[in-house]
Amino acid sequence: MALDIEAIRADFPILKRVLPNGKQLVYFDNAATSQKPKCVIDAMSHFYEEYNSNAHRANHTLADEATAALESARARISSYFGTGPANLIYTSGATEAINLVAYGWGRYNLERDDVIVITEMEHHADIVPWQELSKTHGVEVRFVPIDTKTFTLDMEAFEVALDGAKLVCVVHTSNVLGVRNPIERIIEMSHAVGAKVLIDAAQGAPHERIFFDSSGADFVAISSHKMAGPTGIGCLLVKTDVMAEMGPFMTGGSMIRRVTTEGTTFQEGHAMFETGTPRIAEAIGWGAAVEWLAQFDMREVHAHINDLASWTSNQLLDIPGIKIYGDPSHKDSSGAISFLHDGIQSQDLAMLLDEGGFAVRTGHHCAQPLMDALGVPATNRASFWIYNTLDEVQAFIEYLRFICERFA
Amino acid sequence: MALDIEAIRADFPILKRVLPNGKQLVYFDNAATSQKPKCVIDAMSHFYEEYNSNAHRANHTLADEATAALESARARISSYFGTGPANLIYTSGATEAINLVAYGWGRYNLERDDVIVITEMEHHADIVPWQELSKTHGVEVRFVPIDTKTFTLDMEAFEVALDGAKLVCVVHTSNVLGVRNPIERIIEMSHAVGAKVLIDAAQGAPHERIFFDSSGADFVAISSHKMAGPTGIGCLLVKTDVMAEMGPFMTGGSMIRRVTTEGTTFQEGHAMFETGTPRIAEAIGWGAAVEWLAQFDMREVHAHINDLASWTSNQLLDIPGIKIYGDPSHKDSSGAISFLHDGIQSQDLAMLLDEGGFAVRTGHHCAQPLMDALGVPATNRASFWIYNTLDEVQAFIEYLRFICERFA
Amino acid sequence: MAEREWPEQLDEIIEEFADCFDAMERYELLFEYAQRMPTPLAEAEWDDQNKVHGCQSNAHVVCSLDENGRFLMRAGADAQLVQGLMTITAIAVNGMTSTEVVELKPVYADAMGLRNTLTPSRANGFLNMFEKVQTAAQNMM
Amino acid sequence: MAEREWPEQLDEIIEEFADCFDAMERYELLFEYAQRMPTPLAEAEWDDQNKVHGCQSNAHVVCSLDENGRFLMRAGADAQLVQGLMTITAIAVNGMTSTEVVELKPVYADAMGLRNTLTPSRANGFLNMFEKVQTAAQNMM
Ligand SMILES: Cc1ncc(COP(=O)(O)O)c(C=O)c1O
Ligand SMILES: Cc1ncc(COP(=O)(O)O)c(C=O)c1O
Repeated sequence: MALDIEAIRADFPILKRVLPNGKQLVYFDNAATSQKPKCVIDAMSHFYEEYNSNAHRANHTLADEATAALESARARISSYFGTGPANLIYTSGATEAINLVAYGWGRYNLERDDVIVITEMEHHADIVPWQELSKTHGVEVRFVPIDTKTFTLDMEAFEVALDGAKLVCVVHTSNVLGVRNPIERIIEMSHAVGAKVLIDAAQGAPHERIFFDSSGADFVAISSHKMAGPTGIGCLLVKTDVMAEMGPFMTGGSMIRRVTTEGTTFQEGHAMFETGTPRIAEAIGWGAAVEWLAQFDMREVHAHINDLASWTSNQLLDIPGIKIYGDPSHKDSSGAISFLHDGIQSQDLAMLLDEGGFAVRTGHHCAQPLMDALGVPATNRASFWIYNTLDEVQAFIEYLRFICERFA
Repeated sequence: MALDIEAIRADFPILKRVLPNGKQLVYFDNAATSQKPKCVIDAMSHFYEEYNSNAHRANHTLADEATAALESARARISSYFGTGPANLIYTSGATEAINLVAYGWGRYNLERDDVIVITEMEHHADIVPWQELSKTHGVEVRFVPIDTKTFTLDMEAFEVALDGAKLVCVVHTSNVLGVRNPIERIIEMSHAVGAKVLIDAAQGAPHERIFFDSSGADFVAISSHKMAGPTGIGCLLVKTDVMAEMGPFMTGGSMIRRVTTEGTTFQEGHAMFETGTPRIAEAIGWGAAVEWLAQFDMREVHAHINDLASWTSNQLLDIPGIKIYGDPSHKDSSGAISFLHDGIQSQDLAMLLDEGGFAVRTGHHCAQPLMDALGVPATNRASFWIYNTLDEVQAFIEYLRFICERFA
Repeated sequence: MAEREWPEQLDEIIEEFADCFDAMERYELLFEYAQRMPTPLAEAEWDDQNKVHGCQSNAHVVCSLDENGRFLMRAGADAQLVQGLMTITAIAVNGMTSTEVVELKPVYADAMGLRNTLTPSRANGFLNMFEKVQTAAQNMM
Repeated sequence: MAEREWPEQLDEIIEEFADCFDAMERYELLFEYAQRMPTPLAEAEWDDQNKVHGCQSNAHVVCSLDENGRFLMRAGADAQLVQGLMTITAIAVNGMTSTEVVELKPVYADAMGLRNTLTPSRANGFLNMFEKVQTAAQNMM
């Protein structure tokens, strides 16, 4: 494998962290948020220390430098996602991106009884905005079930649900199961019935290159903080012709062409959806993150993570009492491993793992309908990223065996 | 004066900046955004380098530390603004805060023909959301004019406009004129007719302490980046009983109590309005900014800025061809000085000032209705903050005299 | 002589915890105590009103006075950690007067060496539970 | 011998700018050129279509071919900086063939020492204006 994991680890200051109890941090909560390389942290400090200024309408040097950095970040990020700067709308994250589709496209293009198809596997961010739209605009929300044996989307049920659909919203990769959905087929099938497609790539983007233009998707929602970038920023990618169908969502400065007491005309394109002072430092940080990521072949990154997840899940299945929800060793899996022990309650297990220095997430993972489908209230979830190592997962399994023997 | 400006300046790395043309930066664009002290920049780097993690549902040490930092920032910020943590809703800035009032309160509480009173002095952020609400919900938007001789709000016209008002939205301090509006009287008069009051304190908060609870305002909108904090965060302060009248705006994770395929129940209080991964680093940075600010008596800060603005505006009036819009030497003024030279176009003047190292803003300042009232398309604006000095304004006046003689 | 900071019946328990070799042993002991709740609250009785807020796991507490006017705390949680802490709290407060409960301080958790092993939010969960018990006692005074 | 990078009539102007003592003197000269636009575009003719985008100030350009098929650029701006740059550009392109305009490079601004004094966004405004002229020429070929 070409990835030099030790060199990669050296880029992340936090990976050297020793916890208050003296244990070395082992960070397996990557599906919640990734860690940040030094270059990302420094890019933001550098902005604040050298050229912080409000951007746009630049008529002094600092404002000009800030604007240039902001725009070059947009160019870099959009190009990383295989599209142009005009197709990228900055948001505070994937959640706001999906809300932007609901308010900025749904409100203007959907009518009573129009059908939105979503799945049982969605994150709450891709469920609640549609339920709200059904309250305010009378649209119908259909949930496609998952097959609880294979932990994959029931594609037959999906086909049935598509009947009459105007919008299909599907998670690229499940944050709970690690399942990577067949989004290529989903986009094709949805377009065949004339439905627009929104892909929630909050988990997908950190694990594979998203090539927006060639994907054919109408909307893609992404968060920076899960892919080495800072909190507080994300984006919605939108096809050019679909963007033309959208109307204003949040309004105020910048997104306007002319404001009078009589009324207001708006900017066109992505500018219509970005109002207020831009998230300047955040955009610069995310741009640096994307530049950092671009040095790697994401297929190699995926293979590395997949190796860790396969090894770990095989070992987990060997520990009596442990059940895995999903198929983390599947070649497309993101490597998120949701599991439960039948004798140690999930919060207790989380605490015991934390005592060993292992950061795993525990709870419903903002996916209660999926939890309901799985018949559990919560899972423990270990999720890996580019900087995790075989040593770490070995130590994890060893420690977990010890815990299970001692506490179950 | 008790403020040690040189010591204060030492906290801001950017103030040492030398521009590409060799000139020392003189930053007079504070109304657009303030600079950040080192402790704010470091607080965010420290978060990313030591304990970055997604917050809430904390079941490992890092998540717990991040959550504690996030919540302590909320406590610190809300207490700085004279209210409790439950009355603060984080937003991406003042613009989103005002949109939150429109979507989260207006949509649920206003009906066709209900009256919203705003002023000609508002920033676009406090105009366009109301014009949008008038399109979607048929409310009437009334603009209170300014007196173009005194550059203050026409309070008689305000009283007339109040008739039948349900909501009054007024800027605390104008970003163009520097005028500090009589918000105490405005709140009293509005409440007397049963109207709720939103104060846009984006410019007010950096210049005086906002004591939300005792102010009586129903909503106050604030941006972090104008008061020593980072970009990407701000807040809406809301009275407890008014918050109870609000309904969901953006939806997704965290703000829910229970999500099922049948429907969703929401959290109560501020939690209902905060969805998605929090702006963790930003909140921590803003918390540090507020802690930094809290060491000063804002009345002294105001006096310092007011001194600079009074001196500068008096000198400006002495330069032939220069006209000032507003009364920057008024004791309540924020010190923003909007001016124009009748022989040097504003963009040209901006460029020439930039050549001298002076960062001033030039344009319509997102206040086109005010520009229309003033009868100009744009102004040059110099705005000061805590770290500006008499030396700087003296150099500014000297340079400006030179420019005017040479280019007018 | 300093005043007692916790009821006598906790002395032995606290010693037991203090004697633990490490955090792991303490957790083990706590899990054992979780099995010995003297006054359990069955899951069927769990509702929103008796829920302890600010806990990751489900924790529920119902307080009352017995026929002799003595405090009685019944409690249940799905996590052993919480259940263990509630067991020890129940051992402490059951049989007290309401006034004694109100005057009790949650320092026994520190003495057990637990506050150091608990992350702030878990410590906080414990304090929320403790506060719920004290508020109930306050209302019974 | 290198090919000419700009039309002859700019030689003298470029020298004049290059001889300037400092940025201030260059701006002064540019402001003077702003007064000498050979082919002005009156404000009454400014509209959205002839607007140069990406400029802070209002800048407008209309291009055509004269009776001899020679390129003619008329331009107007409210800022002297922009007007000055447009004047020099007009001096360069007026009278050229469309092909010559398309082949022209905006390097004369560098030779004048202006690109160094212009911030990126002002340089960008200049390039947008230049591009608008070239696109017009392209369409006339
Ligand atoms: C008076 C006023 N209101 C609102 C805003 C909008 O603030 P932000 O861009 O931080 O959302 C500004 C900032 O320019 C302002 O000056
Ligand atoms: C699949 C999925 N969608 C959406 C989100 C929401 O992302 P954010 O919280 O960054 O808005 C998440 C993050 O947890 C996620 O995993």
